[in-house]
Amino acid sequence: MSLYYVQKLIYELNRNPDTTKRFEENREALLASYDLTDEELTAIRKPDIGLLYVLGVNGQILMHYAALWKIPWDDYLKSMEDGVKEHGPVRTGLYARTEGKLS
Amino acid sequence: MSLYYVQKLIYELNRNPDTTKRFEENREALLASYDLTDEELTAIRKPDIGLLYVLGVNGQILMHYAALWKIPWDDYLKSMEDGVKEHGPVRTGLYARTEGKLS
Amino acid sequence: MTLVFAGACSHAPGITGRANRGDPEQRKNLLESYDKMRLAIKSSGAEALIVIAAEHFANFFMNNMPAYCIGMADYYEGPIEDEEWLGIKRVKVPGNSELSEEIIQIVMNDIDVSYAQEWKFDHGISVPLNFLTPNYDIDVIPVNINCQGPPLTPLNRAYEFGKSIRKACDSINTKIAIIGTGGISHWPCTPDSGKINEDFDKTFLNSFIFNDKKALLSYSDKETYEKAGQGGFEIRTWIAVAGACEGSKGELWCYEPIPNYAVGCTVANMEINYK
Amino acid sequence: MTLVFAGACSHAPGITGRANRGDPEQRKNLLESYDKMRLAIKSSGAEALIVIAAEHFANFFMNNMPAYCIGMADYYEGPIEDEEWLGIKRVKVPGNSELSEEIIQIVMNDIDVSYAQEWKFDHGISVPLNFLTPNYDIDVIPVNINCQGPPLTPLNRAYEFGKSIRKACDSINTKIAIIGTGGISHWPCTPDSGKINEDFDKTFLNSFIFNDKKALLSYSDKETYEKAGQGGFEIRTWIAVAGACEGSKGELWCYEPIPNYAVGCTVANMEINYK
Ligand SMILES: [Fe+3]
Ligand SMILES: [Fe+3]
Repeated sequence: MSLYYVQKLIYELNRNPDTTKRFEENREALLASYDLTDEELTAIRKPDIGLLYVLGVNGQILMHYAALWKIPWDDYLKSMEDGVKEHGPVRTGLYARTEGKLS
Repeated sequence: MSLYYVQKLIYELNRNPDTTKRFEENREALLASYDLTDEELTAIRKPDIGLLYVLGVNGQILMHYAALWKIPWDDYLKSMEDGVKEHGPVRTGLYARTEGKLS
Repeated sequence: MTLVFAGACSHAPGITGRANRGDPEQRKNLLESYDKMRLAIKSSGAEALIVIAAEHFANFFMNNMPAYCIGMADYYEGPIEDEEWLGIKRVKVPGNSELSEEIIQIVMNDIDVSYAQEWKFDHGISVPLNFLTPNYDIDVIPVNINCQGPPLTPLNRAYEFGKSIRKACDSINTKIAIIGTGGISHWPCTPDSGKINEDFDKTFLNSFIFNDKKALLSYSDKETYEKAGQGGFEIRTWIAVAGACEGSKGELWCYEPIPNYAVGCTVANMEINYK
Repeated sequence: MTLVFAGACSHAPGITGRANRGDPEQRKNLLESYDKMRLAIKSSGAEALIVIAAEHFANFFMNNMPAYCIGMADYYEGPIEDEEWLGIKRVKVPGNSELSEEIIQIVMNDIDVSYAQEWKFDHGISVPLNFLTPNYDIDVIPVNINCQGPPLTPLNRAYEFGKSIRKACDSINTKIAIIGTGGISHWPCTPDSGKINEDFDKTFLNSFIFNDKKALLSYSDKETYEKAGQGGFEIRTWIAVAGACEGSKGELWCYEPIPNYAVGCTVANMEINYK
C-alpha cells in the first residue's frame, strides 16, 4: 500500500499550495505524516526520479514532482530510463506490466 | 451553488486541522477563499446556526460547526427551531422538502 | 459459495456515546443481539467482513460524491470522532487490499463503484465493529452507499449492488461475512432528533425479513424523507444485504426503539441460500 | 430527441503548449478540423456541451476514484496547469447545475455515477474547449471516466454509459452536444513519450467510424497497454460516444500523428440516429 502514500504526497504537492509550502519550510514533518518506507523517503528527498518511477509512481503525477525540482523535461525522461538501468524493472503499478518499457 | 461552498467550508473545518487553524488565526482570509454571499458570511461569522440551517446546511455537517463553537447539544437543536421562526422555512437542500420540520 | 454470514444492524453514535441513557432492559436486549451476531460471524469461519455502511461526510463530500465506494487498503483507521464523545477508542483496523481489488474487479462489471485506498471510519462503521469484532482481528472491507447528499442512488441499484457483491463473494476462495448498517427511521442532528417512527420501521423490517424485493424497492425518497427522516435514506444498506441474499429469509433478533439513542435499535440476520 | 451533435477529439497538452513544434501542414489540418467541429456544434444549436474526458489526477485520486463522474456546478475553472506551459489562459467556464442534476438523476438508473459540485479542468478538457468554444459562451457539463488508476471500468460499461447519457439527453428539453476526448495510442510522461502506434490508432478509428460495437469492446487492458500505452486506456471516452450513438456511423475529419504533440491528433464526428 505504500505506493499509495508516495503518490498521495506527490499528488498533494501538485495540487495543494499549503502542502508545497510545508514541503519547502518543514519537509521532515510533512514527510512524517505519510506512511512511507525508508527507500521511498530516500527517493523523495534526493529526489531520485528514476527510483520513484521504478517504485511505480504514475508519470502523470511524477512529471509534476520533477517540475517542482525544476528538472528539465528531457532530463526527466532520461531519469526514468536511468532508473530502470540502476534499480531494475518497474516493480508495481501500471508500468510493471511491461517493466516500464515497451515490449 | 453557494450552499455548496458553505458546506465545503464547514466540512473542511470538521476534517482538516489546518483549515481550523486558519479559521482561528486568519479567519477573513480563509473565508475569502470560498464563494460565499454576504448572508452566508454573516451566518458563519456570528455564528447563526439557525440561519445556516435555514440556508440548507446538512445537520451532519452543521452539528460539528456548532461543536467547534462549543455550543451545547440542546442549544444546537434549539437554534435550528429558532432559525426557522426567525428566518422562515428551510430554503434549499435536503430539509427544504418539509420546510425543515416534520409535516 | 463463500458468503458465510449476512446480517444488518444499527450504528447510531448514542449506542456507545450515551450508553447509560438508554433504558436498561432495552439496552440489554440490544447488546445481547449484537453479541449473538458477533458469535454467528465467528462461528461462520469468516476470514473477512464486508461492512456496507452509509457514512456522514467523513471521507466523501459533494466535490466527488460516489454512489458506491469500496475500500482497497491494507488498513483503515477509526473512529474519526472524539473518542470520549463516541465511547470508542481510535484503532487501526486491518484490511486486505488484494481481496478488495478482486471484489472490485468483479463488481465493476455490474456496478460502477469508486474505490478508496484510504478511509477513515466514522461511527457508521466503528459502532458495529465495536460490538462485532471488538478485538479487530478480522480483515474489514468498508463499503459506502451515499445516503446523505442527493441525488441518491435508486433503491433498485442498491439491491443490484448487493447481488453483485454476492457474485463476487461466491467466486472468491475466501470466507466472507457481510453486514449492512443504517437507519431505519431517524432524524439525526435536526430539531426532530430523537423521534422514531415505529410503524415505518416495523413495516420495513417485515419486508426485509421476508426479503420482499418489491416491497423493499417501493419507497420513494420523498416518502422515506417524510416518514423516516433523512436517516431513513440509509435503508439502502439493508436493501443491499437483501440483494446479496435474494430469495432467502431473515430473522429479527432485536428491535428496540430507544429515543436517547435517536433510533430504533435493530439487529437482524439473513439466511444464505446457496444456489 | 435533443442530442444535436456528437464527436470526439484529442486533448494532448502539446497541441497548445508546444504549438510551433508540430509539422505546419499537419497542424493546419488539425486546426481546420477542430474549427469544423466548432462550427458544427454551433450550427447544431446546442445549448450545452457534455465533454466526456479522462483527467490526469487533477480532481480525482485513489482516495476516492470514481469510475464515472459528472459535474454539477454552475461554473468551473481551468486549466489548472501553468498558463504559459499549456498556452491557454485560465478562465471561468459556465456550467448548469440544474441541467446536470437532471442528467445525473436519469443516468443513475443505469450507471452509478459520482457527482461533483466543483471541478477544475486540466488540459483534458481545457484543450478541446480552447478550440471548440473559444469564447466560453456555452454551458459545459464535464464528465470523467477513470482511465488513469486501475482497476478501470470495463469497456462495455463505458459503452453503456454513453447509451445512458444519450437516454438522458433525449428525455430533456435542451439541445445538447457531446464530445469525447482522449488518446488514442500514447505514452505520456514516460520514457516512451512521443511514440505513436499508427496501426493501433487506425484500426481503432475504423471501428469507431463504423460504430462496430463488438470490435470496440474487444480490447483487453493488457493488449491496450502493450500496444497503445497508458494513454490508450482513454479509448473509453471514444467508446462512450459510440454508445451514445449506437447504430450510427461516424466520419474521420483528421488523423495526424505528430510526435512533438505525443499523440495521433484526431478529430471525428458521429452521426446521430434519431430513433
Ligand atoms: Fe447513519
Ligand atoms: Fe489524456
